[in-house]
Amino acid sequence: MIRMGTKTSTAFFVACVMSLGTQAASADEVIKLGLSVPLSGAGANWGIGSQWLCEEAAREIKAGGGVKVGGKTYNYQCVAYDNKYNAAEGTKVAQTLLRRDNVKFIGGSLGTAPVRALQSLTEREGVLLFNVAWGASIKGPDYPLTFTQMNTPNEILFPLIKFVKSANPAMQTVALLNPNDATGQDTEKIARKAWESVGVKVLSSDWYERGTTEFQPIATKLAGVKPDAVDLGAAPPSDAGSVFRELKAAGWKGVQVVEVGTGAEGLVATGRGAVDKTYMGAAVTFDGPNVTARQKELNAGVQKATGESMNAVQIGFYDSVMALKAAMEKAQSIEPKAVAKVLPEITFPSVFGTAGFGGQKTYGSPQQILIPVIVTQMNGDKLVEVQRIESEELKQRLGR
Amino acid sequence: MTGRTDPILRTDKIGRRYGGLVAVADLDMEIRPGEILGLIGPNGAGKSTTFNLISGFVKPSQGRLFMDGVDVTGEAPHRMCRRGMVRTFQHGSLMPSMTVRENILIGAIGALRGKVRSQRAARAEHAAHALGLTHCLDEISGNLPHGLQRLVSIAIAYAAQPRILCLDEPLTGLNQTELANVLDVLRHIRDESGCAILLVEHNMKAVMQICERIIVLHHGQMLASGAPLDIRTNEQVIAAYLGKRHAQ
Amino acid sequence: MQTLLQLILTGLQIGSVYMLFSLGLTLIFGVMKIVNFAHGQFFTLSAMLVAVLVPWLLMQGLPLSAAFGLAVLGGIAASVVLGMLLYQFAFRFFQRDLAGSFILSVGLVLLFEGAFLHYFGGAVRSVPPIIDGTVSIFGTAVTLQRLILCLVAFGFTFALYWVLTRTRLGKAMRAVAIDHEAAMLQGIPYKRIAFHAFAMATFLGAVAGAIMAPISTVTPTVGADYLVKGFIAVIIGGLGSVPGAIVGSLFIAFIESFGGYYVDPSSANMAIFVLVMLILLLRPKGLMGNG
Amino acid sequence: MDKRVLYSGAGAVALLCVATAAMTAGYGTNLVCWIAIAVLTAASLRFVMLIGELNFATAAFVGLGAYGAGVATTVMDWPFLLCLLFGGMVAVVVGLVFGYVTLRTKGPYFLLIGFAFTEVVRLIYTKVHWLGGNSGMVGIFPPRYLDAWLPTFVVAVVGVLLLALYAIEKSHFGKTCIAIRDNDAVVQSVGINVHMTKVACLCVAAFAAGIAGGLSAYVNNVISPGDFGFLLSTFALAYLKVGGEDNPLGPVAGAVLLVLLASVAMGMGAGEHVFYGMAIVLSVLLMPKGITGLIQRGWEMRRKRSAA
Repeated sequence: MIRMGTKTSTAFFVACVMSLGTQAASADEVIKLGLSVPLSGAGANWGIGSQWLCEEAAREIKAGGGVKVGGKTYNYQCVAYDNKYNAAEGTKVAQTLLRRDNVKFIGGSLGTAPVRALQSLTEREGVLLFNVAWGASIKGPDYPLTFTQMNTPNEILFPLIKFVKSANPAMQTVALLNPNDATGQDTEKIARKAWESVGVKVLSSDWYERGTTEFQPIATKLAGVKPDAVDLGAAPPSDAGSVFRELKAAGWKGVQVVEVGTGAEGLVATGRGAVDKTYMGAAVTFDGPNVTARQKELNAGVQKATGESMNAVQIGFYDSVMALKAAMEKAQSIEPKAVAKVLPEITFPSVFGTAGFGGQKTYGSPQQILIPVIVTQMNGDKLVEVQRIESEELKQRLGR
Repeated sequence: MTGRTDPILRTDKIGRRYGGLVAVADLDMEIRPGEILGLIGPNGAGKSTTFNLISGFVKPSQGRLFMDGVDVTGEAPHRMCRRGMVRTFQHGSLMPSMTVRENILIGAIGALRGKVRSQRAARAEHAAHALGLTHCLDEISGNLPHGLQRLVSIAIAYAAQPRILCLDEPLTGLNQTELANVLDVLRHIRDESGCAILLVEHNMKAVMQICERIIVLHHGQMLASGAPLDIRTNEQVIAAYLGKRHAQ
Repeated sequence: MQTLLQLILTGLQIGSVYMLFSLGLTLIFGVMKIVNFAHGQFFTLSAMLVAVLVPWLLMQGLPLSAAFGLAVLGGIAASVVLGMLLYQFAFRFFQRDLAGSFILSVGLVLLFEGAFLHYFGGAVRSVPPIIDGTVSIFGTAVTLQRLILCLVAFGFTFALYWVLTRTRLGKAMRAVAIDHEAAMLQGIPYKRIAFHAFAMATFLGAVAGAIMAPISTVTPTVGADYLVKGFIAVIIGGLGSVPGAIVGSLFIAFIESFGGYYVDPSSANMAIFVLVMLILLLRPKGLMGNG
Repeated sequence: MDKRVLYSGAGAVALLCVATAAMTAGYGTNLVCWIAIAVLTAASLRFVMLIGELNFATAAFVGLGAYGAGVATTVMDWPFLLCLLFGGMVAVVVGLVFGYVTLRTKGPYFLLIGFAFTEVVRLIYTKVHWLGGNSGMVGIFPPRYLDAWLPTFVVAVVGVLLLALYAIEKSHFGKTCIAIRDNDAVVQSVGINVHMTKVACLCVAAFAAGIAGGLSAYVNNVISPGDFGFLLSTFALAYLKVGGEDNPLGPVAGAVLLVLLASVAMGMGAGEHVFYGMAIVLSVLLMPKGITGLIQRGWEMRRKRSAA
């Protein structure tokens, strides 16, 4: 009967192999934008929000008459898969997007390991890749089709920390804490440089595992180091909140920084009173005079989808779509290589106003989105924008 | 029978205590080639512990154990077996999910390490034949009636080519015909392989019938040792143990 | 000295929650001999419900204490009901089947994590502080809330102890844990005992979740961290042993608190895993495991 | 009987190789690779079940194989086959030590030691910089000449290993392992060194897992510590349970079904978890013996009917 089993399963196997081998996606007037994002686990909300923003951008473009290339009109369609934040799943997603859905443009991808997995395929198969991976190694002349769709520590940290220092001249020492993952490691390297550059001494730098729920011990340690400032680098807002709460309980007071902190909710939810006066480098405020109605709409939409307000990571997934439209119409082509060539030249309407791509100096090739760095600070449980640092390169290009 | 030749196994003041409780103490016994030896005693007299001690499943807390004059105290069970000491267990001494053939084969594998399949298979075949199990070789041993399962467990041990075959209550729960059959089988095994057989048993009649020598344990100590007749007439033994039964 | 005391207190506070969590695991294993990875879901569910209900009840105009009280009851009740359903329709058929029960529970974990994410969303929720302020014990600051949590946890632990050692049900459970066949021969209704044990275990998990909610972050995946730690605690202590679970939990908590301070949290995490292996090599059945 | 099974098995593998060779490179071929690798991983897990233990260190061994092959390729750039083999050997060596030390424990304890071991190994990757730390290793490519044939190669390797595992299982060594699962005391009492037999069994499984890891590294080109968490073992167990662990074809059936389901469920976001979890729960509830169990029962019924 085992032989019987062999035959049946063989037949079954071959059958599905065939059925899948003969799959082909139709490429009509719709251009698919692939997304590789976490849709489950701790990072789920980032992915869900990103997907919604991508779709929203697509809707907006459709309403605006679509993408006009060579007399034809195209529209975007976002296809998002869960990369579970690791390379293996990231590869599955990559293969599925490129091979099953025949995607030619990756509208955005999140998480260093999965992005690398994706990149190893996109560059070979000539697919244009937008990503929010922070490692500087992800960009460069070797990866001509890779573009970063949000500010990375490279852009954020130096201006942010310069500002924090100028606001708190008394500050002499800092203690760092980062999640033990790629994002954390990338951020920590630059953070050290940034703090040293403004003459603040780094007393200690610690790591914790993502998914940790108990922050008392590390808080005790940080408090024990007695730094003037505590910098939680790439810690997610909710973790950061817990740490600050425990720090307060341990009796520590000082300057609180979350360099790539992306939002107030998580911070307040877990930190409550303890997070007052915390500085963040990747969060955005959507109340206040200079906020456009469109920004309010987008923010409301993300809030509806995720229960949290829109953050800088997610915004990148809106901007990339807008950038694509501009680039395609400029190049009058829907060929990834042609589009990639013009991306550094065009400007486009990002959530933060007009933006472009550059970064030749830092990365050796212009693959970094140019949007303002926004320094925000908690005031009670409200997030307030305290400074907006425009990108010099963009200013020049716009001739301001 | 023989008894002149020097013993295969000898214990020297061997004993085992669990915390305060003394299971076996200062036990001196020996097993000679080809003899059928009975180990009896009331419950808790230390029969099982003795069994575990000489088969290496329990390390002695005192005394020494010799095989062929070599000190083997504290050797692992599988090493003891390789010296010819094979034992069965009181409860479920077989692999229930496997066929009788495979069960016995395991014994042969143990005995003929590094030998070719065919040799092992032959050995298993032989053991099965000796125990009269050839008719049910492909049954799943777990589904066999109790009597047959007993035979299988003996067959496994026999396939391992024992020089001393230790059987832990092989007769319990057998009906008269089965019992008679097992006794014949044991004699046959002994005669054909010349191995000694150590028997722990409650069934006095059977023990008296088959054993050439009997050791009586009581409170972990040797009470008496000798031919069935002497044991039957030994006052201490009667007092300690047999008396009750003889009264019936 | 000050730090030392601080670390010890921290250890006790963390340990108390692990304790509640691992007691449930050890109880289930002791009686049913199954490894229930879905135990974390009861924790998550009650924590989630508390985090959802408290704000809602506040909006209905209830005072905070009442709102919290009701929410806790609701959360625990829901978890226990869920537990009973899972027992009736699933775990009942997998008693004493390690692989079967394990994979079943893993399936349930995936199922519920997905469901929670769908119904509650991935947003981090939190419960407004029930009791604010800190007290100082020998000059080290401890948030009152954690202190109370700690006391509650220890309270339930002792309660369980009392149940297991004094009541008929408890004695029956211990009998079943030692040898269920013998126990059944003694006329102990194994099936019912198993059911009670499972319900009790889910209850403990739910309580842990409910009282953790105000001082921790509440997300659909919060249970996972506690699950791993709880399991290691149980393994260290010896599966099925109640004192073992307690010792194990405190042991881990102290490694976390001291390791986190003297080395760094991520290394402390690693140390825990290494230590559990070492311990099992020295004592293959855990510190207090009997069999 | 065994011989005939082996032959028909070899036939099936050959047939599959042809089928995959005939396929045009695309999503289908990737799917085939993932399925094949999943099958091998599950088979490795099943092999340790012969001695009655649930080996949750499987994920660790897969990881060691992947990193072994990865390092051999990217750092030492050895020839392809050597790298693959090296990965397997790394797993075996570690498995030898791990098994020798831990196989004194049993049941849930061994299961959870394996679990802890997996986590430790994963954390070590994240802290070792020349292994790429958290961001993992990039650029583990198979040689050019294999690019088009990779799926065929993977299927062939997996097929051969499956047959090898089957042969070992049917050998006296395999029988001894099963005997240990049934009643280790008896096995010991007939002069077999139970502990070392268990260790040997684990090493065989570790090799299979290691090769699976190496293959996955070449298929994915990128590996990261996160890939080799305990979830990997969990899924392997799922394949096994759904397929049915009593039958050597269990891993195949389970892996094929669940991987295909997963690729269908992909893009459901959170729904994917629900869908997948549901599949596992239902199949363990409804078919305790797995797919192969069902097929066998059906087959036997049919035979009875035809006999009557």
